[in-house]
Amino acid sequence: MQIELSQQELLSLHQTMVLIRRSEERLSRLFADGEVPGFLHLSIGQEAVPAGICAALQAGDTVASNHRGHGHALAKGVELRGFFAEILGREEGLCRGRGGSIHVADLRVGMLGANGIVGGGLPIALGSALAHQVRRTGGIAVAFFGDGAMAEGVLHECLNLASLWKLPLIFACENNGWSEFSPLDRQFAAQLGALGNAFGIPSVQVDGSDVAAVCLAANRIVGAARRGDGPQILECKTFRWRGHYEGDPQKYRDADDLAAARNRDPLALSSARLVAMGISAERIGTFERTVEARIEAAVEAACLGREPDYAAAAADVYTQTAAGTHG
Amino acid sequence: MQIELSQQELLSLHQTMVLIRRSEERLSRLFADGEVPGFLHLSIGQEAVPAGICAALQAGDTVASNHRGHGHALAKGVELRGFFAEILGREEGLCRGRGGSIHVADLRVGMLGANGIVGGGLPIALGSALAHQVRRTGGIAVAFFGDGAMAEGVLHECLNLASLWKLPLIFACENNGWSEFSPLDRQFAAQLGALGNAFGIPSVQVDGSDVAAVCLAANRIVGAARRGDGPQILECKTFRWRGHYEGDPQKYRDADDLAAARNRDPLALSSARLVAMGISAERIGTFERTVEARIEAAVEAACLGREPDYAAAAADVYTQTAAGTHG
Amino acid sequence: MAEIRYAMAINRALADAMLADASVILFGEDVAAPGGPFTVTRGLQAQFGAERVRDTPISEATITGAAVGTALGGLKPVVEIMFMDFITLAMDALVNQAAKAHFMFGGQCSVPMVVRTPHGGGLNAGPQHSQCLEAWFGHVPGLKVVVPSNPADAYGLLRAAITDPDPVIFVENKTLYSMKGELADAPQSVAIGRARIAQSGSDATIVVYGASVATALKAAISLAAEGIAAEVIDLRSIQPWDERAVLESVTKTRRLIVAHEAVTAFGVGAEIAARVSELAFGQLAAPVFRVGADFMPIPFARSLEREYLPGEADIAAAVRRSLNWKPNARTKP
Amino acid sequence: MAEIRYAMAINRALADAMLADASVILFGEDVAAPGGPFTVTRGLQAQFGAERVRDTPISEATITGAAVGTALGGLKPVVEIMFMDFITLAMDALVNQAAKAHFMFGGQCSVPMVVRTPHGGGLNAGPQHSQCLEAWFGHVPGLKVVVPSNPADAYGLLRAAITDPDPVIFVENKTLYSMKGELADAPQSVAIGRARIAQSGSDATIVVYGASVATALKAAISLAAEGIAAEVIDLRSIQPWDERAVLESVTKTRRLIVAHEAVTAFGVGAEIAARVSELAFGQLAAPVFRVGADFMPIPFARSLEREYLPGEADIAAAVRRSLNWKPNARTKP
Ligand SMILES: Cc1ncc(C[n+]2csc(CCOP(=O)(O)OP(=O)(O)O)c2C)c(N)n1
Ligand SMILES: Cc1ncc(C[n+]2csc(CCOP(=O)(O)OP(=O)(O)O)c2C)c(N)n1
Ligand SMILES: [Mg+2]
Ligand SMILES: [Mg+2]
Repeated sequence: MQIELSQQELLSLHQTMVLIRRSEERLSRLFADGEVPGFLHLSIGQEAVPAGICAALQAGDTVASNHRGHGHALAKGVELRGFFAEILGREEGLCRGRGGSIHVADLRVGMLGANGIVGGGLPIALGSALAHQVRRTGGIAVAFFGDGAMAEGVLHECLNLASLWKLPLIFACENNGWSEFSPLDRQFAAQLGALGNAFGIPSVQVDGSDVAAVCLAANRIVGAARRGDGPQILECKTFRWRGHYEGDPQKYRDADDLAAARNRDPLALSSARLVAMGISAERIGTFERTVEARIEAAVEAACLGREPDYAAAAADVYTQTAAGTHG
Repeated sequence: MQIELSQQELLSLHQTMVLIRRSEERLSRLFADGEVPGFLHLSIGQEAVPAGICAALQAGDTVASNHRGHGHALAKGVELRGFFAEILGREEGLCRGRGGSIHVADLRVGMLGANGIVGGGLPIALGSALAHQVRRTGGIAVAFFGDGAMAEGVLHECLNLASLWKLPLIFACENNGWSEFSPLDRQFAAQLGALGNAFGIPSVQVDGSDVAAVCLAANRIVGAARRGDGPQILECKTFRWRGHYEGDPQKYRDADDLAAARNRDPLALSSARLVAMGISAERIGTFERTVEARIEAAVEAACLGREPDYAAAAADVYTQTAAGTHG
Repeated sequence: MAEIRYAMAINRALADAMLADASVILFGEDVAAPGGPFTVTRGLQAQFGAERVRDTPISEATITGAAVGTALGGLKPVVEIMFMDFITLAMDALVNQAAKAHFMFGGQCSVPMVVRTPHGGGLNAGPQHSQCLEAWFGHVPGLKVVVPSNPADAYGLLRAAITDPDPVIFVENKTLYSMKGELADAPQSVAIGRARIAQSGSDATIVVYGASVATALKAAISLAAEGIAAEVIDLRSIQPWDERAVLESVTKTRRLIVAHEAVTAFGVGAEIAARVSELAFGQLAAPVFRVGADFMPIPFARSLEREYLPGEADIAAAVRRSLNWKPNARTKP
Repeated sequence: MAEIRYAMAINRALADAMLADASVILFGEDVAAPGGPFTVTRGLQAQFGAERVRDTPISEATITGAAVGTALGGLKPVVEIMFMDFITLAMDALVNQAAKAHFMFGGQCSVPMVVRTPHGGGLNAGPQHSQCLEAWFGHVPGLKVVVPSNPADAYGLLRAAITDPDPVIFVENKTLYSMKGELADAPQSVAIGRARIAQSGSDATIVVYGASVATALKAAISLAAEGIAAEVIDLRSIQPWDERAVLESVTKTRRLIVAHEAVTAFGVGAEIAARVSELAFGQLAAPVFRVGADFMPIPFARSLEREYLPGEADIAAAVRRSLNWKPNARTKP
């Protein structure tokens, strides 16, 4: 079992986190400028979770996400220009501007979609895991969900079914302590690990701000799931830096909570580790600017995109087959 | 804390069980004769559970039941003639023949209804417990559910909410090992007690064939719930003697399983205990015949009942108020 | 050609689909080892193995949601919701996920899944085991809704539903399970969206689906005795429904009755009546009349349920009412 | 009289109801301490305490099912489902339990509960946060469905809904939350089931509810400029809906347009069109036309959503189409 990560791996993890952070910061500015329609939920502060977990996945593995899904999408490798174009509501968007931030999906890379329904992605991931099992793809599925989603009944149903069927499924909880404007202790009375225990599902808790810790844990449990050991739980303690949505005045949250969150900056921790390993701050900076340039290019291209085609959308409610829409 | 039951209490428990057993045997015959419309789910073999639990309740306490609800209804004291009349589909039925066996209810005695939806009674009981808490009635609510219902997501949601709100709610699981035609081990991967543990809800497992054991356990946890200690779980291991429904050929079940069930006859165990306490078999017999006579009289009266009034039913979809139906 | 029961026709369609396509899998409550509460899936686990035919716990939301993920994963799941009344527990998966994924993800994927579920009364199963809720799904873009009326269609439409790239709700009727009918030795798919003229006639059109087709055919017989030739159109699917076939018939008969077992108000008949009243306004000789259940939960007792369920006589009466309708007559509200 | 916003009118109705009746309690996701995602319940927990105003976990099925039990237990719960799209998770409690308990238990009890939930687009909230699903509930005997179009009605209908002995689905429209309107200093209940003539006119009747009322009124203004006097009827509730008021208007105008934001197919308009086409068949000078959303999930992008949502121009066009309709004209299918 791998117990540490190579310098190359750590750099790559850092890169993914920077990609997520800078993309979301860019989105935040675009939102402030009125360029982003609808709601925007940012995962700034939580980057280590998708970066660490998705690094442990293979191309054929699948992830189902939630409303705070940019990190999952980017870490799973969705096409960057299509990502921005979607959130900006353009025809060139991954979903042709029909879904937006809450529905970003790129099936080609196994990203089965962000989801507007809290808990909605859980059974979808379970079904995907079943497909992996039955088709013997060697792949596994990951369900990303927040601490707030733990209260939904589907979690229970999915833990049970995944356990009974020994599905290659990772329950990846991003526990940021908040469900919208309500703190975890008023939302959920159990520990996820204890629930897993009850269902015979092994679980690991990690510091979700430490990308190396997340990745090492993910490597272990992804390996177990892939080997046929059945479902696994990975709970990542993490911090939501921003409001529930962009524009949320966060009156319900005190300065200490916010400060505590900022104290555990996954990017800063990762940078510091890289520096300690002998990588110069300069090199890290150059490297970060490369990512920023990629983002800028993608945003620029996305902004030049067309308005989506209404007639094409209206004609695409059902799959078009040779025999016509109603195949 | 009470550690044993008086002779009087044991006799009364026995009486309730005999009431349930004989009533259901009578229903089984009526069903065979074509007198009972629809599906009929009998709880023969499980009588000790409702008898023991309801003996621990007060008149103002409420119970929400499931599809196998005759025992819960009878033990909670529903009016006997109305009970039979309902199952036979008569105007004089508790529900005026509109609900039948799966919907027997008698709000006057706190029986909030059998329920056709597996798990459907759980949030109803939870709401009832909330009403007890807010209105400071001093009452508690009980949700009766089967082992099959444990797989429904509402169980999880209700465990969580009941725990968060410290509701006076008893989760009473009748674990008979079967969900329709499927055995428990292929249906549910957890133990209820472990789930309770995860949510901080105390749980007790009892031999659901021993009415005294059920009653003593129920007394304890009902007391705790009433005192404000919050929700409690009572899991009763029990046996379903008959098919899932009357007419079920039970091909999925082997003779051993059935024999094991019959081996733990709650009525026989209770009789034996009464005899051991010095109550003569004769006295028990006389006493049982009194119950039978009550049942016969109720069935006879029910059979004489009228066909329900369609126009009255059609006019009663909404509550009639002084201002008219659409008050 | 051989005679087969509706339940067995479904069973055969499932078996043939599984033989034809290794990606078809089945799961649901008690469908595998026990063979389903109405014996529809009997023998399939023995034939296709425990990997492809699975019993699930009582978890409708997850069964249906898992079907979405399974479909996205390259399989063709056919799941069962034991009674249509329980589909209330699976609405998120159907409405928010299955129906929308193709559209909402910009056409990247399809969700080839089928939900089989029985509706309808007649068994005195009471208010929570008898509802006909298909109208809800007609209102949801992205879903298809099929309701076969006989064994041959049950077979053919189910084969089409399983092949269909999009989610299909396949509604069976509990009282039809024992219905016998002919099935070809090498039966074919029946295209979703094409109605069938169950009986030709020139005096009035009766549009029906599912179990109401047989009821309408009986009504047509008694009407024929009075010299009234009713045309009975079996819709077969209600989303999409075959507007063209209905309009063609109405152009001929100038009278339309829509009948179903579901509650009339806000039911499938409302859409058909509204649409035909609009498109054939100039051609209709009488208002479109709807026959459906009264606005009440379906009651338990035998006499109540009997009176509640729309029958042959109700359909025949509506046809007569249409034929007797006088242009200047005011129908009382 | 004072000016008040729709959201605040609801807030005030909740506060007044809680003051008037100690058995009224509120619960839902983020409704208590945070005051609701749209600030509708702001300040109520501070005023009435944490026992009567409660935040719940994200558990829609249990929130709604618990409301049934709470109502049976002698309280009058008002619960919130944060977006109507999430009501898919609460359908069992609403349809199988709340709607049926009074009837199914033989009239022994009532279920005085209210589910408040916002529907509608306009915020680019996408396919899972914008749906109008009210037609479903119109099809369920035992439920009432109310959709207020302005602050005064929001207040008055909510008071009536809370007093009502039966379960009421109270549908708010997200774009209306900021709408301003007059509210009496001592505002009264507004009876459920009675429509309101929002504007009188003699040339055509436009039946609408919720946010579409304002859209129809705007259409009426542009029509007036063309010399067309449209009568706009605000249904206020769709189950029951005020058939008499609609028929009276149609008797006068002989033309009917039904408009709503929900998808046209199988929508509320279908029931109204079908019913009026039947009852006023002889009186209608043109077919009943429906205006509603196209048959597709509500899309996200600004331009798509704008084109998707039925607007003033669509309603005006339907009215013109009705007025220009010629008895012998064949409308193309
Ligand atoms: C079924 C459902 N209920 C409620 C909501 C509204 N909602 C969106 S996000 C959210 C909180 C989710 O919290 P959590 O799962 O912890 O994710 P986080 O936002 O913290 O990442 C809620 C209540 C929803 N989208 N879906
Ligand atoms: C939501 C729902 N799903 C499925 C069913 C069909 N059904 C009725 S009883 C039952 C098994 C219930 O098992 P359990 O809860 O253990 O109760 P038991 O019958 O053993 O008393 C099932 C699946 C139902 N009534 N409701
Ligand atoms: Mg959270
Ligand atoms: Mg059981």
